Amino acid sequence: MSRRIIILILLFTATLIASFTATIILNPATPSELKGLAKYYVLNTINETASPEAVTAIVWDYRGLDTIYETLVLYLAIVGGLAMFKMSEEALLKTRIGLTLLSKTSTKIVALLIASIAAAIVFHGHLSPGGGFPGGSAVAVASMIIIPVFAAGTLIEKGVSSTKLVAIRGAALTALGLVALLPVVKGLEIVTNQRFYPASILGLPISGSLSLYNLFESLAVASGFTAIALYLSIPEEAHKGGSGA
Amino acid sequence: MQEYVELVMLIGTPLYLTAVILYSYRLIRGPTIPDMVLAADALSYDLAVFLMALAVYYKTPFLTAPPLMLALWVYLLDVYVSKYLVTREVGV
Amino acid sequence: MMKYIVVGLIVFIVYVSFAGSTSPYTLATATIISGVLSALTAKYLVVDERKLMEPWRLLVLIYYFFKYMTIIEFKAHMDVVKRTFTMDIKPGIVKVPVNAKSRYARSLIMGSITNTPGTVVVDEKDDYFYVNWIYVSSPDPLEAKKAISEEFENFAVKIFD
Amino acid sequence: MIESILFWLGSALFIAGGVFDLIGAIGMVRFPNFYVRLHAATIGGIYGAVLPLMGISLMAIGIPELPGRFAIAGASFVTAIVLLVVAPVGSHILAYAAHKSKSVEWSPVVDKLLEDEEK
Amino acid sequence: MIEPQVIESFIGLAPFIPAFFGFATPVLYLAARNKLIVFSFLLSGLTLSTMISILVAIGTYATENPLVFKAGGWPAPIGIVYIVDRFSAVLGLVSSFTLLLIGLYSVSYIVDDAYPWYAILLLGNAAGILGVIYTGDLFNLFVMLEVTGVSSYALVMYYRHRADSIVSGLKYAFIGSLGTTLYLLAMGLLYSYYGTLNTIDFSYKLQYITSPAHAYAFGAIMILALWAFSIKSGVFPNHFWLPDAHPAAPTPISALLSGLVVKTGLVGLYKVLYISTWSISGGVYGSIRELTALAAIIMGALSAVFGALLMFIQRDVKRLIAYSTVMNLGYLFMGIGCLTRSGLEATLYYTIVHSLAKATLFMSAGVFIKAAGTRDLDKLAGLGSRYPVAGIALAVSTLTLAGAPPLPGFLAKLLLYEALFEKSPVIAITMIIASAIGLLSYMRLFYTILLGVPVVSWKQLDFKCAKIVLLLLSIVIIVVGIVFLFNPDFLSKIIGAASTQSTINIEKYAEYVKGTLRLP
Amino acid sequence: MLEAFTYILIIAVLGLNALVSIYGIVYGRSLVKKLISLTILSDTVLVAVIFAGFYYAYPIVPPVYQDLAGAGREFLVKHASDPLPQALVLTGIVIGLAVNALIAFGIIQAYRLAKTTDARKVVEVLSGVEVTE
Amino acid sequence: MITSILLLIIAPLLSIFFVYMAVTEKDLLKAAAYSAGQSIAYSILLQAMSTPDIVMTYIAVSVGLYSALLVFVISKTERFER
Repeated sequence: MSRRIIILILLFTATLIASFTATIILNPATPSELKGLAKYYVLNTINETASPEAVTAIVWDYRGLDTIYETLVLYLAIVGGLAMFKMSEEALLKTRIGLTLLSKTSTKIVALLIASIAAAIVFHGHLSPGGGFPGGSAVAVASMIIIPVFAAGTLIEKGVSSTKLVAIRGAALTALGLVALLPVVKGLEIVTNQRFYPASILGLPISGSLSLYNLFESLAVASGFTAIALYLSIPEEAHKGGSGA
Repeated sequence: MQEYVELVMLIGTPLYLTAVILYSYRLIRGPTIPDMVLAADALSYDLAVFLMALAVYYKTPFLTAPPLMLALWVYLLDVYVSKYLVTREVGV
Repeated sequence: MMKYIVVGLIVFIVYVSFAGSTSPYTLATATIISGVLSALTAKYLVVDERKLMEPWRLLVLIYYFFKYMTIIEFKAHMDVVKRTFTMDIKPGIVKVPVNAKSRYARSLIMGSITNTPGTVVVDEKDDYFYVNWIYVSSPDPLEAKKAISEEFENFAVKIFD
Repeated sequence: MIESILFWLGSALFIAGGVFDLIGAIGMVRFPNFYVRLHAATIGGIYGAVLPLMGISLMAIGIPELPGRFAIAGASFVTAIVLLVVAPVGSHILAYAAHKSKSVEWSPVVDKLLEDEEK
Repeated sequence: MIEPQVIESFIGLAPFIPAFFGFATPVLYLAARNKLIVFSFLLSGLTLSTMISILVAIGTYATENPLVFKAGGWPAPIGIVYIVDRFSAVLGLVSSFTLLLIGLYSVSYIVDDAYPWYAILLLGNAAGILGVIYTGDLFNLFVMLEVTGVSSYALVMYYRHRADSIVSGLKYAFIGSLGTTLYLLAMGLLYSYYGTLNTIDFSYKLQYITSPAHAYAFGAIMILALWAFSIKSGVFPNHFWLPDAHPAAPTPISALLSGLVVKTGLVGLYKVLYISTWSISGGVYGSIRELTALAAIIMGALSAVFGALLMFIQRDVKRLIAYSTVMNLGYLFMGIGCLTRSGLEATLYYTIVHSLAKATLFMSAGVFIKAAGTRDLDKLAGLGSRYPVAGIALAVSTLTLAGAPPLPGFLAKLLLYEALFEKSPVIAITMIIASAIGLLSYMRLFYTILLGVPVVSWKQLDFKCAKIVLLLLSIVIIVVGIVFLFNPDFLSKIIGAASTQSTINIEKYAEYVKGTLRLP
Repeated sequence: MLEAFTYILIIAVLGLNALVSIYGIVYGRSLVKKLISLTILSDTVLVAVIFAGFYYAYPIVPPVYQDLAGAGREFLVKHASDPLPQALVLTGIVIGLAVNALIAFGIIQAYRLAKTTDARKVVEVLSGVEVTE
Repeated sequence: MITSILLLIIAPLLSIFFVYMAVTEKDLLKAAAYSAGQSIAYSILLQAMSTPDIVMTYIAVSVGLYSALLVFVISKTERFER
């Protein structure tokens, strides 16, 4: 019984007892209904944004500006990492160890399954929970599993490099920015959705710009995460030789 | 039909949640890294089932994606930790 | 060509069943996605296209799946459940020879062995699996094979070789 | 009629899965070392997760008034399939890594892999 | 002349255009792989956003009311709105202008091959700063703070082979993200208790939502926000990251950080203390607001004194300037804590002067550092006469910061002194003391570099862009100083009108914005 | 009573977790440990923000309509979880990820230069650096 | 009702253990595993509050990406905190 465990158990019991006594003494009224603002979103999301999903409607339409700058933050972090880690990915081509046979075969199948599931998440992002970020990160699982199982050199060999991935991310974000920027030509504000974009094409519900945002965001997220994983997988020996302190 | 679902959940919940606690015990105690990751694995597979059942219980089809994601991402944890243990360098 | 269709079909089924609806929107996007994904991944997934032409392999796979999930797994589970309470364990790593050649067949055997409680494949080296066994009844490779992997291998050879 | 059969079959699988899960968890706690715990984890992974997930998908189909029941059924079936593919890989590579890095102390009856490696 | 209503719908572009140019840069780089093309792209983005901010500034002075930009056409509190009053418009104008000049200076300063990433980070930083200044939504403020923050962390760590830049960047990142996390918690509390995120909507909710629990929540929100902003601004208990981080960055980035990025905390405090809590008059809320302002003043006073004292003992020239930033931010916090019209006026003018002068000082010092290859002040002695343009810029900016009469620093200090004296003579005297100690260090810098005897050999550098930038900035500083000092009418029209709008006429301001709200 | 207990318990636990993780950020020796604590702190704050919009309803469902015609509005208004904190937290998660990824890069680079991740030793390395440019 | 109340009680209590262990553990790889456990505990809580959008994103980031990132960092620096 080390000191850590004793402190842990003390903290645990103290929390429990404190909340028991607080409940008995205060017995607070627990919230039991939605806030006014939230009610507004839940009631009006279909009419105003053509999306039955209130969260996606807020994320990409009501408060779309937040989300665009949030993507900018992730983009800046990836670019900052790339600026910090500038070195050649050639080293990855030399040694390729990988993991066992079973993991390789399973990873192939799982990667396909993940890709199709992620596509479902992305393309139903405006109809059901999910959307650009969860879908894109699910695609990124596929590539991030491939990196340890088959070794990152396999990806490099197929022509995937982190600079290219960042460029793909930049291109996807440029497209996303264009989607946000296009309404300006008609004198509307940026990130305008329903006054500019159609709610459906050929009878298929696409909720205006929301599905476009989801598509580009998922591309951007997938390529960005893969880029992070790729330049983190360059072995340290490659670094020691070239550019030290 | 709802009362039957309530009944099934009433039987199922203690089983699954006890299992969650026992797995967590192993995750917290587990003397070695593989033990802990294995426990995290089992814990999240267990939770995947239970959270999926929650979708039936809450009567909504929109709670079904998270369990799948949980299972998948824990697989990622497995792969990364074991690759680290084998080669000390994840990407090669 | 066949491989693209098969992979596309798998993607289509997974997509539609995960989305859980058959609305025109789902079907339209599913078609596009299955086309794109099969074009991208089919060449890495399918090794021998001719085997896809033989549908009996699929039937055997389905039969195997049901037999595996019900009978084989049940026996193995009961065995380990018993050991959980009696703590009657004798763990060890044994060598099991394997004759299947193709990667998919071997992977199926490995997966099946690992998915049955009581046996976990630890490593694989030139025609031998090293299997962690909860109760080593005999360290001899051939006897171990009879107890562990004989049935899986028969099916795997039928399905993939 | 067929629906209530499906529902009860599904619930039976779900509860049986809970029992197996609990047993797996007990095994996880009781077994002495990692290589034995692997088998307890397998119980939790196959009969404790894959089977009840299929049970849930049957159960969901069996409730006619459940909104979006086919979505739940489809998603849980896909999850079951993914788990069936993923679960063995998890145990296998963890065992592989533990054996390679020799991070687990245990006293096996026989360890052919170690013998072959030392040869 | 463009109608203010038309300008309103374009305000959102001012931060968005740099972000968009940042998105497009990697594709351009892969296509061209040319430094000049990438940098001209960067400069065109910054120019566009400067033009928009000029338009916005003209627009705010053309009407009595603030401009309200509704992102996506959604009124607050449903969507995000930018509320641009004269205070933010002036700051936005100065910031985007300074950013443009910093971008131009970087063309000649950044020579290694990571330049496209540098350009992207600079553009992102520009987007963040303009967003912080213009936004009227407290959660959007958080996002914008993070945009500024992440790009600043990455830029501080830009010299990847130098331990000091990496380590101080890490320190900055840890402290900064801790601060923004706390701010996010404050936003959770705000939404939980008041059900809104918009500044003006919040101010109206404060009028009728009162209970003891709400008072506690309000206190927690104010404390967390003040703490987060003081971290962002590097004010006294949280100043320790600043003197490490600012010198470690490339010189244009030091100018950016010291001139503009630290002001984000100040602007946030302005939005919390002036715009979203103006409606409080007395009561528990009133005393909490007064206490927060008092805490800001005390933190500011301490940081002014500490900054001045520590500045005096530095040998590293960039560290010396960084400590001067700590000192000046202390003054600004004291000014903003006054909660009066004159306090805000002094703060606004001082902020403008400090942004321009600090950027100039860093960039002129950067020329000498690059020439001599060292940051040791004693070794830089006498270099001023070798680089006349940089020497002039250094002289102008040092004298400005020290508060020499014809230059704008004098008026800024005078205004601040008057405002603080109204509040309490003690604070005013603290400021004078700190100012006097600071003067010594500025004079040391001035004499050593401009009049000292050269001790090291130097390289002759080709710094065309830098020369243009420094000359331009010196002229701007001198013009600003002369215009405002000898034309009090102008001062009251620009700075005075801005501070009147946000303090005395705040009710009219808020009523106007309330007219654009749509309450659910 | 049970509801009130869970309400207080969750607040207490989130507060405790935040305090423990702040302890980790301040007193952790290794930079990696500080990073882990930072992720825990931001996670805790995000859950707290979600909890700010939480209310007790049985069952509580996601704020999503089943069909595009907008049926079931009354049910959703009584049973949907609050969408706005979800949107805010979605933003917060991504931002936290960005910052933590950047810090991770920084830690690796710092280790390459200083050969240690011990925070105090790293600062010592910093103080011994010759100031050149 | 009782199921969701149970989840709301058990998930935070589990998270205490994981958070404390993650912060005090000296072996950083173990700390990363504890932090994954903490994320799982939080995601139970989030799922019980019926926020699937967040759970998906949160799991992706916190269980998957953070763990991968930490393993990468540990593999490139050092495993034990001294």
